Amino acid sequence: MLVSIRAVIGRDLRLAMRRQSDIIAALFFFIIVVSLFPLGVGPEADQLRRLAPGVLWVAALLATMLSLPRLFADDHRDGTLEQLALAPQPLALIVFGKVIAHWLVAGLPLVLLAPVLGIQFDLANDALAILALSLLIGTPALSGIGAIGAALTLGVRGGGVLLSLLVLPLYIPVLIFGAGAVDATLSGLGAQAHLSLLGALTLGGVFFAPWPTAAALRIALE
Amino acid sequence: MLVSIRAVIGRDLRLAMRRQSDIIAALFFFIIVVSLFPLGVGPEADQLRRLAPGVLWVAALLATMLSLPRLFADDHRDGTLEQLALAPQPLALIVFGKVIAHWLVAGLPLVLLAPVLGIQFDLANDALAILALSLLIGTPALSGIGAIGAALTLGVRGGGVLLSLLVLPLYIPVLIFGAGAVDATLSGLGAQAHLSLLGALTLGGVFFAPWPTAAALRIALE
Amino acid sequence: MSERVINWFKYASPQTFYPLAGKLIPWFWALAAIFGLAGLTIGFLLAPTDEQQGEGYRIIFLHVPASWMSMFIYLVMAFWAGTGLAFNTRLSGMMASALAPTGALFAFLSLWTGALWGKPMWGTWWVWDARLTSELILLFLYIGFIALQAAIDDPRRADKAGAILALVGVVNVPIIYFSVKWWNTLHQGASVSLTKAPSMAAMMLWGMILCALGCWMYSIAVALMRVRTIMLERERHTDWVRSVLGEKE
Amino acid sequence: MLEVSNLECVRGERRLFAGINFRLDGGEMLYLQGQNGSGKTSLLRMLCGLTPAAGGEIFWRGRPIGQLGEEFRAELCYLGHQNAIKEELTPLENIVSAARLAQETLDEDTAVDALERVGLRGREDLACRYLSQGQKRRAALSRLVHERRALWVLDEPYVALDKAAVDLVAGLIGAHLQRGGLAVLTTHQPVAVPAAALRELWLGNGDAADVRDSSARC
Amino acid sequence: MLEVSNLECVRGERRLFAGINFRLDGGEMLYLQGQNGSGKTSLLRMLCGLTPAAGGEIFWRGRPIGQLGEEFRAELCYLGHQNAIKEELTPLENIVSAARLAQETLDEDTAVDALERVGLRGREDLACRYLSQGQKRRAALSRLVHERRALWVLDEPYVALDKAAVDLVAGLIGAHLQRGGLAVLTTHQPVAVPAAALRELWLGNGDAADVRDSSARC
Amino acid sequence: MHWNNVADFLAMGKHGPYVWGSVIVMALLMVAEPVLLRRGRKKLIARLKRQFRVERSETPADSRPMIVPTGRSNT
Ligand code: HEM
Ligand SMILES: Nc1ncnc2c1ncn2[C@@H]1O[C@H](COP(=O)(O)OP(=O)(O)OP(=O)(O)O)[C@@H](O)[C@H]1O
Ligand SMILES: Nc1ncnc2c1ncn2[C@@H]1O[C@H](COP(=O)(O)OP(=O)(O)OP(=O)(O)O)[C@@H](O)[C@H]1O
Ligand SMILES: [Mg+2]
Ligand SMILES: [Mg+2]
Repeated sequence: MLVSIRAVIGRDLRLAMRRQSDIIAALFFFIIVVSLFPLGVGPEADQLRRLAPGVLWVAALLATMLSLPRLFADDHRDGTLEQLALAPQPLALIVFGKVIAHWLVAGLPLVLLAPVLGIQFDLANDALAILALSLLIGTPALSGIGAIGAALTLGVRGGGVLLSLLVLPLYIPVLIFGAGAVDATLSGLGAQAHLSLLGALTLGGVFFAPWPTAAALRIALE
Repeated sequence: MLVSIRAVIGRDLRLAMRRQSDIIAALFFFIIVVSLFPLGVGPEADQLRRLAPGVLWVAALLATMLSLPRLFADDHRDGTLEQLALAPQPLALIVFGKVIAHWLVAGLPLVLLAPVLGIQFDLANDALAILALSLLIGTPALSGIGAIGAALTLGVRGGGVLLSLLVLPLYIPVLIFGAGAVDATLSGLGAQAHLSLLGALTLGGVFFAPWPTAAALRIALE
Repeated sequence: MSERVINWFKYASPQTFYPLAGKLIPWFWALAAIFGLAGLTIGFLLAPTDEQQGEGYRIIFLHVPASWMSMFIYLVMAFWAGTGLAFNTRLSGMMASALAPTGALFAFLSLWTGALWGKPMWGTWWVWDARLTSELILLFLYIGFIALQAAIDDPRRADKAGAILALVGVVNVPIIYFSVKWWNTLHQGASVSLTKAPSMAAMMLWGMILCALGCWMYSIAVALMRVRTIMLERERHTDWVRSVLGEKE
Repeated sequence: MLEVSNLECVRGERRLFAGINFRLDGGEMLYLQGQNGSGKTSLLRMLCGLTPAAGGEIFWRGRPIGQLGEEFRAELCYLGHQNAIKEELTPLENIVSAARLAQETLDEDTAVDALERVGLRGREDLACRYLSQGQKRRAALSRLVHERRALWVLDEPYVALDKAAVDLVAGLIGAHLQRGGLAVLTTHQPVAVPAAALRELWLGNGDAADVRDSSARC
Repeated sequence: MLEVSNLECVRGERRLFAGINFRLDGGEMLYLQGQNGSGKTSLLRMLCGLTPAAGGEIFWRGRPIGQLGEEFRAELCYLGHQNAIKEELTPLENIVSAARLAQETLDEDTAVDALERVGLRGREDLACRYLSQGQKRRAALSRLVHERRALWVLDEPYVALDKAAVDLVAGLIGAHLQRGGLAVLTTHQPVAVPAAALRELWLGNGDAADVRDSSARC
Repeated sequence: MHWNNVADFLAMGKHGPYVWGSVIVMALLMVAEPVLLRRGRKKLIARLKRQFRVERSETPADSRPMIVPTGRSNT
């Protein structure tokens, strides 16, 4: 079981490496959104600091969402998805591997980069730490929930928009608790509560999501 | 000549209609980005009003940029681009048609929607008008400049990121003059100067861009 | 499949359900009108003023039924979707699709009346409070369900894909319901519960319950109307649709 | 081992076929024929369990494939119209990772050998994007060289291949049948599979009323 | 009319062919043969002016195609491995808009007629996504029914087609040749084109160092 | 009866716009839904009848695939 999850992760990571775009795309988009804002809004430190958690989390959310349509689309187009569906192990396991690979490629870089970008917004050290931590805990949920949406809209007319429509409502709690955690730190309250809720969302998202995703994929292949 | 431009525009619009996603995607993305911000940042009217021009223009820019990779990619993949390159009229003309279609699909809806979203940010009427006007003048430049980037990165490894890298620096002037125009209105100064600069960028972008784009496409097809 | 199961599924076949639904619809309309009028009479004409909230509280007679229905319809929709996925019955998917727009309507009304109530009571149209947010998510789920089904041409595939979404979204309903308990928020807690004695005046309670019954009957009537249309559309190749439409000539 | 009873296929509002019955045992090959759009691909996908049948049942070793699930898939090798080749990866990486996903062990030497057999020597480390159409198909088919699963379902395997490659693939199928394997195959090119116990199945064209039931041997 | 002198093709670090010479006149067809990866597609794309040649020249009516540009393209019809069919559009929309882009006038009736000729009757209004592999290819080839440009360059047109469709396409090519047109064609399936003045060109396999530029007539 | 006069009833103790805003929107939508449904149903029935009429003028083609077991051969 572990072996086949490893095989999926390995393959997806290698593909991402080969294409490179996937890794950098999310990251680059994140940087762009975050850096364009001070440009459009003006550079007052106080205002920027208050904006920071919101802007960073919204940017992370968008960056993850944008990479979702390709999660299964490439495999669908070139016939690999059929092969995966016909593999002897449960499809949900393979999906689990793909979710993890997606997070490693699209989520983890954001976590690592966020503190650096946070400095631009003049955030204090503890807020930076909580920012990174909240992203670390929260982004896997984005990948997990997103996988369901990506599978449901696979090969469907108007897939991209529909995907956002399906996925965004489910992302809102993550956004609220994530940005809330940083906000709470900024205003001197503890971020504990927000973070544990975020953790619950992630556990639910990552471990529950592969099943409906696998079912949706089978439907898409019919 | 007009006939063949019309044919290109017609075909691209019909495709967009069929997929629908393309039209709504940019629009929906625009709405999402703009509405998520109050969610992440907090709903103080004064702060929101100051943020508005920046947020709206950044969102418009991102929305346009996101639809760029598909400007030629679909045609490339299924062999239509070869047919276009082999058509008897100059490729630049066809590109011109595609740029216009792209703007009609990805740019115009933003112009129409922006004032409505601006109301959420509690903008005054004159600022709303200038916002829409600046978008109307500025977004064609985004499509034109974007086409060059899309053609240069066609079929290239890591195309998406590369595209943003190439295109963004060229977009920043548009962003600065566009958001600047609205800012100027908000602070009581005239937006005239900003708008005419924006107009110059657009004229340059739309009429000059098809030539390098066509050349880049021929290279991509080799 | 055993005899008994087939019998059980008899009314699950569109061609027997279609005329049955047709006969039931007027009755549900009548009940909806009776309950609705009674509830509104009590709520708007007879019930006394609330001490804290003044007359504004009367929105409760619209807000609470709408909110309840939005959640309840989602559960029923998910139930049908789930049975459709499990047993592959034709009717289930149609029922789920028929319920969604009505559910979306009530979710929207819940938000609308809630917002209109919030302005005088809390001083704001909207806060990002757990209950309000989760109710908004419910509306998005309905819209997503409708949009997803509309985007897929093949009705069987559309049913299945929709069912998965509906089932995934079910987690949201308990969150809406218990959010006031789990997080302390601006929104009011439950005042009607099965275990405790009701904490509001009997008159108000009755008004609310009658209005809710009215909405319930309305939902059934509308859903039946819609499911009949969907049946005609989807089963247009079968003989029974031809004969149904032929007779009407 | 593979048995199909009363299979029916409906696409959109069109009934492609109905009442399909056949039985295939070890060493036998089913050659599925029919015009474009007659439902060959659809039938193959049903056999794999990818598409649910509108009616009828499919049995593998006497049990319905729906019940068997993973057990059945572990004995199945499907190759569709699409190559299932990643353009970014090299042929070598492609077949190694495909094998790993199918829970087989394929060491690098065997893989290189398979690629050499299908004539991709010297191209092992060239990204598949640069390969010619036929070379891509060869890369996809190189899976068959060391494939030992019992049931092969191949959808037009010969497309885009040159004569030499077609013979090679036919030889691979023949060897598989002689090992006691089963194969289901569609193709519009008449190709002789060596030493095959052949069964043919004609699908009529769903459109036309003129269903021809002629059958030819090849 | 079409003349090629000393053509050379280099891909990556591999020289696929060199020293290719031939001349094709009205009513003649060039049948390009060679193993997978021998450079057939590359040669065809050079003939169209899509890929620049590493060496040598291509003349159309006595003038280099690079100089002619649009004039040459106005007489050229190219059909590649890819179908150039939009999955979202129906076959009808596809060929009408393709014709419009090629600056031809194709009214709806003619288009419907062309689709009927290639056996897509009843599928005119079904999105191409739902078509079978062969039906997609047929939709792409329906362009040829009313095509009157002089030079047809077809890259494996018969792929995925059934017997009837192959014959139909061969017939279309034959008629084109009889009208005095030219055709350049690759295929791995031996198909007889009726009444064709045939010339054959063999490309050696690029792997081997021995680039053969033998040419034969049949 | 709780109210003294119609004006009071309409004013709803300063909360008139909010209360009536809710009532009106809710009533409108709940009337609109069945009306739209009826209209949609009529359109559908008209369309289907048109289709049936067209179809009756054509004869449906029946297709039956043939299975030809060819036995063993050694080609
Ligand atoms: C947009 C804003 C609002 C939304 C989305 C909303 C949503 C809901 C929902 C989903 C319920 C049903 C859950 C349950 O029965 O426990 C509910 C019930 C209720 N809401 Fe709201 N609400 C909003 C605003 C308000 C406001 C402003 C008030 C009053 C100040 C209010 C008072 C109530 C009351 C009293 C109940 C009934 C609780 C019970 O008796 O069980 N709501 N609301
Ligand atoms: N939604 C739909 N509505 C109507 N017809 C459909 C729909 N989807 C698929 N079809 C038809 O179903 C058939 C699918 O055929 P399939 O792909 O199985 O053919 P095939 O025998 O493999 O053909 P080929 O030889 O071209 O590969 C096609 O005729 C196609 O037109
Ligand atoms: N960058 C590269 N490096 C090395 N070889 C390359 C490179 N790009 C292409 N090739 C080789 O060039 C050849 C291209 O062949 P082409 O597509 O013209 O073949 P073809 O004759 O059309 O074959 P098929 O019959 O398979 O369609 C292939 O052999 C391919 O491996
Ligand atoms: Mg097929
Ligand atoms: Mg080729």
